[in-house]
Amino acid sequence: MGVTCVCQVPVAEGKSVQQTVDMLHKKLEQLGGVKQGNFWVDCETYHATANATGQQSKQLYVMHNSEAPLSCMALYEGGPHLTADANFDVLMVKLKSHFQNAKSHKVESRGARYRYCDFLVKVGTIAMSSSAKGISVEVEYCACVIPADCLNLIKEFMQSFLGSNAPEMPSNKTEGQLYTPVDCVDPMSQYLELFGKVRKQQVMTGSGVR
Amino acid sequence: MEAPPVSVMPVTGGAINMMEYLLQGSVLDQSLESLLHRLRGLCDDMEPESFADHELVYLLRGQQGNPFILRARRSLLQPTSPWHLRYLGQPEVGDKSRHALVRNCVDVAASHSLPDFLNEMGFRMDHEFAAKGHVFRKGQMKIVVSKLSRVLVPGNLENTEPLSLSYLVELSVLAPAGQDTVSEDMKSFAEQLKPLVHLEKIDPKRLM
Amino acid sequence: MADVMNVGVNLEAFSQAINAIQALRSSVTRVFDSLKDGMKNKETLEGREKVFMTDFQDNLQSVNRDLNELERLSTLVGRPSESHPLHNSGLLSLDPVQDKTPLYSQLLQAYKWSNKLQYHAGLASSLLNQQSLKRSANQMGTSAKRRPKVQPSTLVLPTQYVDDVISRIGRMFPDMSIELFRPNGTSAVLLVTLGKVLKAIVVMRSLFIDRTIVRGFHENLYMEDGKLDIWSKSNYQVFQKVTDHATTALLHYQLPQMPDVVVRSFMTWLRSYIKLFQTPCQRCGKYLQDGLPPTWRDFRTLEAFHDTCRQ
Amino acid sequence: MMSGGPAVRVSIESSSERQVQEVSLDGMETYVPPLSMSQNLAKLAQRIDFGQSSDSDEERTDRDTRDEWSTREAEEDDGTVKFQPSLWPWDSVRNNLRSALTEMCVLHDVLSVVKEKKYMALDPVSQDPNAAKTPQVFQLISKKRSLATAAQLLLKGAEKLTKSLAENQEQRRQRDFNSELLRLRSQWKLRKVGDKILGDLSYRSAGSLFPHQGTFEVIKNTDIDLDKKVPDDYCPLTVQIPSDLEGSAYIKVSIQKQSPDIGDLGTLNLFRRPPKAKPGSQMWHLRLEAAQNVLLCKEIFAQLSREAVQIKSQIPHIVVKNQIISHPFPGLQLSISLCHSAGEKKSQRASPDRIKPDDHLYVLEHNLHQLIREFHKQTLSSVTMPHPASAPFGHKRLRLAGPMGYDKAEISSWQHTEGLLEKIIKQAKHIFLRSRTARTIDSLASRIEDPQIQAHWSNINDLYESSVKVLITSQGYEQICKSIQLQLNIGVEQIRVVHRDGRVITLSHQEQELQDFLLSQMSQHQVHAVQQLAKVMGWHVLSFSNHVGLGPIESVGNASAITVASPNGEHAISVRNGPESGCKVLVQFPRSQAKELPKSDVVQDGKWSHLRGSYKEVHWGRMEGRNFVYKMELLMAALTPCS
Repeated sequence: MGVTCVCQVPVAEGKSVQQTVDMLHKKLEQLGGVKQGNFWVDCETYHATANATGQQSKQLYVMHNSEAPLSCMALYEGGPHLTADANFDVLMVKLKSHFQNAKSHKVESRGARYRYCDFLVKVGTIAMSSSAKGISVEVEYCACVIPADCLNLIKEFMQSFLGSNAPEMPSNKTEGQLYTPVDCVDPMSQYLELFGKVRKQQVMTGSGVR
Repeated sequence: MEAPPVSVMPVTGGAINMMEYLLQGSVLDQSLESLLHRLRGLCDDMEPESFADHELVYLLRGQQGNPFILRARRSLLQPTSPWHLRYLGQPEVGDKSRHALVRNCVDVAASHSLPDFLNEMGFRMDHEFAAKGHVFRKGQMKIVVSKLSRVLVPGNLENTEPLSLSYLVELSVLAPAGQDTVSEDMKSFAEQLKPLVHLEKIDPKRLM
Repeated sequence: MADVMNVGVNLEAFSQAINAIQALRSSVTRVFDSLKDGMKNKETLEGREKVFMTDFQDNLQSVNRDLNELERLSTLVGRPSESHPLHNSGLLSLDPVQDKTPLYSQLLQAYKWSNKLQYHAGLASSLLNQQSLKRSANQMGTSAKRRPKVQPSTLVLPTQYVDDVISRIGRMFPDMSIELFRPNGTSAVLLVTLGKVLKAIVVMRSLFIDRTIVRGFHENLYMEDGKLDIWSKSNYQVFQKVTDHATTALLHYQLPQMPDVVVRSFMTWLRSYIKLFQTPCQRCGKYLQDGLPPTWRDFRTLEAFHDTCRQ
Repeated sequence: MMSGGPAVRVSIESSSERQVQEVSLDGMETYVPPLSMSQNLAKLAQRIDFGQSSDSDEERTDRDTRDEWSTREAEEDDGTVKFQPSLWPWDSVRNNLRSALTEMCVLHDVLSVVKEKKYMALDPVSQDPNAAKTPQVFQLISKKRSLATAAQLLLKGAEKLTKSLAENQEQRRQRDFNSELLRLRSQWKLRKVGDKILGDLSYRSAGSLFPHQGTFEVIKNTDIDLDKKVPDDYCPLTVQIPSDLEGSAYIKVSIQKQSPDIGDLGTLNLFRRPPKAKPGSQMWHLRLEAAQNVLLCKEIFAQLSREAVQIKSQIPHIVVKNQIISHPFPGLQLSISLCHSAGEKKSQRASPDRIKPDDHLYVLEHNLHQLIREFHKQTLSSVTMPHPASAPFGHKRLRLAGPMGYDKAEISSWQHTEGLLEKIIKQAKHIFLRSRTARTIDSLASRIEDPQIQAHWSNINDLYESSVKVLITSQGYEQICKSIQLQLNIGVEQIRVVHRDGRVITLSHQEQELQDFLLSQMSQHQVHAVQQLAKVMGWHVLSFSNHVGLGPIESVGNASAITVASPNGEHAISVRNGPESGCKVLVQFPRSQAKELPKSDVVQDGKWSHLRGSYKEVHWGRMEGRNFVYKMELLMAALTPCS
């Protein structure tokens, strides 16, 4: 696992989500990327039903990544996180009296996985309750584990196929995180942040429509 | 490059509805050696392995009903190996003909951030202890002979005090629900350990 | 003074000796003359032979006599004095006709020149033997006598020495940690960890680097059985490329006489990868080309280039 | 002498007739008191050795007196015999009679004296220790005697020992079944089934999954006539081995260039001599070991043939009878065969009519054994004890995968395990490639003298990889001509060449590729050498090209060329060197030196004469010098004017 950067790519003017995704695929293929199967990332939200102390509880997110197929990541926003094996899902079922799955909040991103040299690029469609809400692009530079080392490199690469849509980096990392080797939770927290953003946009546009 | 085959399990899932079949007993410190000797002869051809673990028992109290118990255990001998988080359900009632205690069981291997995370989830540590002993294997049966010690200062594993003058002997099998034949095997194995140790079906509820 | 006196005393003997030589010469000439003339015309064949034989014998005896005489005289003459710095030629200065023929002064001049020439040739040869113009490590200049002194065989060095050299090099670079293993007998295997960028496995034979493999910082170094994996290549193209370049560097840094210098320069070169992902190419100014960062490091300036940008 | 001096008093003392008993510290001498008459007699009597007489029945006094007499008589006799030779035959009888008479007289006298008791009384006498000294001879004799008895004892003991040893050997010869069984038990797995004793020689406990039972039966050897002498190799215990494991077997691995007729396949039958029995090991042990080896070979072969059928390859693997044939490279075949000789009839087919040179690859055979054992070990070690102990059984890596977040590539790399056949084919490929590379380099090095080619093989090799450094140099110019240095990493399918200038070239398994590449490198080396030489000599490089586009086309690689100008620019040397066409050297002279150049009307100015003139080819073959670079140095030196 290498340094990862997850960002949202806006849907091109006058195009559908699928068209924009196809465009990105084409660009990647032109660059020399090779399609290597598919990927998906999903995120489930749990609420604590009752809290003994009575204070406002945070939401627990349980995420899965096809890149780490035997793992299950549990995160609190800005809080501790846990990496466990797939049995954690079973445990969450056992815990259903204490933690309730907010089915409607399930977000996932699915799409194609491209390899280009040591880069792994995943272009996904973000879906909330099976309707496409946006496009996510994940770029992973597998050869390096220190974010600070290869930020410029990743940036240059993203600019090469995203153009002006390339994000400013680093997105959400503290100084300390920049210089420590990344782990498998890092892309998950980025996705979590992205999903949160998309959800907010959804709420805003939704409210605007209504 | 060919895409590696994604031949792994579905993303959500894990092992479904596993059951633990359990027989328990205890042996005095003096007769430990002869028990180990017997086990070495009975069990699979492997060097018996000793272990030293630290177990933390967490409780999550809801508004109603019993608290939810989770056991988090880590190895002291192999500090890099993952934590083991375990949920044990209530023993199945009925069916007196079964020779072993049967209960639902969820085993999760977790990263080292487990204690923090459990705290964040609302779990509180109830008690902790250290277990040291030997583990044997016979087919799918696991035999754990362990000495339980009280942790005197929370978190300090240097300073422990044995709970009793005997060793806990546990014979367990993990199997999907409904495979009651394993309890037969367990029984016959337990027979072979007699009279060194009497492994019995002990309902923890009776002890409470 | 004594020399002159001596010479004076011996002059008599000299003249006698010269006379003796002349006599010897003439007698020898007579021998050959008689041989040349052959047998004289006499009545009988026997008479002819007899006369010829007696003549020949007489001639030879006179040669013998003259030779003996010369030998006797030569002992009288004695050895010429050795004290003069120019040996016999120094006697030229005694030549009374010196004013007419400047032989002696010319001789001195010649000696002076010859000395100078030798000196300058020595200087030149030592200069020429320096690296830049040296054609071969084997034969040039240095005489065969001096060769064995050069170095015994750098192929067999005590392991302790190798350890010392490596640990000294390790101390030179704080951001580089070098661990030494000996998994296969005496030949060392170094595990070089460069910052958090890469790990290099360097297989040595005594102090010569046999081969090297570069892998990513987070890549697995050990095989399932816990042994150091010194064979399998990196999974990442960057490090495969760097491995190739490192192999090139091994071919480039070669100095069989001073293997420790080679190891040091190789490590210095390897250390320039500490900013593998952070340095743009010195030629095109970009980070990436064909999906790879600048993997080439110049062997002298250590500047970063893309593999395709380096020429 | 005494004149004038006082008289010296001389005291005279009689010499002491008595013995000094002791001298006390103050000088007093105490004397032994003189013996009284009877004491003296008693003492004298003690001197007589009574023990010397041989007839014990006689009375003591009689005996000793008579003895004394008899000795004296004997002496006298001796004397008469000496001086008077016997006069008549009855002389000795008369003498004896006379001596007997004397004895009788003496006896009579003594008895009468004793009877009278007037002169002599018989008293028992005390033994004086001093007097009773046994003579030295006697001591010697007694010592001898005691030594002899001791020796006898020892000898007896030794005899006993040897006897027991012999008995022991005898016993060993007819070892009893039970002790034999005990020995067997210590080395092999045994169990009792019914009234039979069955043993296990399979590798199942070591992790083998081969379905063969591998049981042998232990039988008590009773068909021996105990009355007859037992043969030396008799053993009361025999083992019965399954018939298919009898004999000896091995796996033969070989690589051949061309494929033999398909009809030949599957009949390969080569046998090795069975190993000589080690002294001290039992027959059954040898047989069991041999059987176990047969079993292992069978397992290897079964595994290989199963994989050969399963694995798809471009040219399918052929499994015929006891042979597996695979084609690692086109035109090359790897054959793995199970050679099993069933015990007794080995002599029948031991010598096939055509004995081929032994192309058996022992390394691969050994590796096959190693691989199957690794395979066994894997099945065993896949079940490790969990830590912490409460965790379920399972593979350690899988347990780590979840919490460590292992990615897809890593997980799939575990799942992909190579079979025995794949591995051995890969190894065979590598071995073949390596040996051929070595051969190619060596043949080139021996064929071509200039430039020289050197190969330094790495001292550590892998099963699938080895490397060699190839240096191309010119003799005498090693220091300046080192631009061509290559590292060849020989893999399984291909050879990766890393060039000193940073290029990486991948060559396939074709031999020609490597050879052509090396040839072209050697040709380039010459031109590089000229370049380096020019630097040393102070010449200027005008042009340099590794791949010239002009001139005749080379069949191998490209020609390379260089033009260098002398330090003052008057002369220029142009070299073109092709791997096939060889080298061509041209020298350009200044215009002024060219004789045949016609005076032109147009170019008349003197300055034009400094222009370079025409080229002339150098008869390179006739140049002096031991190699190309040396010749070039001479040429440059000749063209450099002395200033």
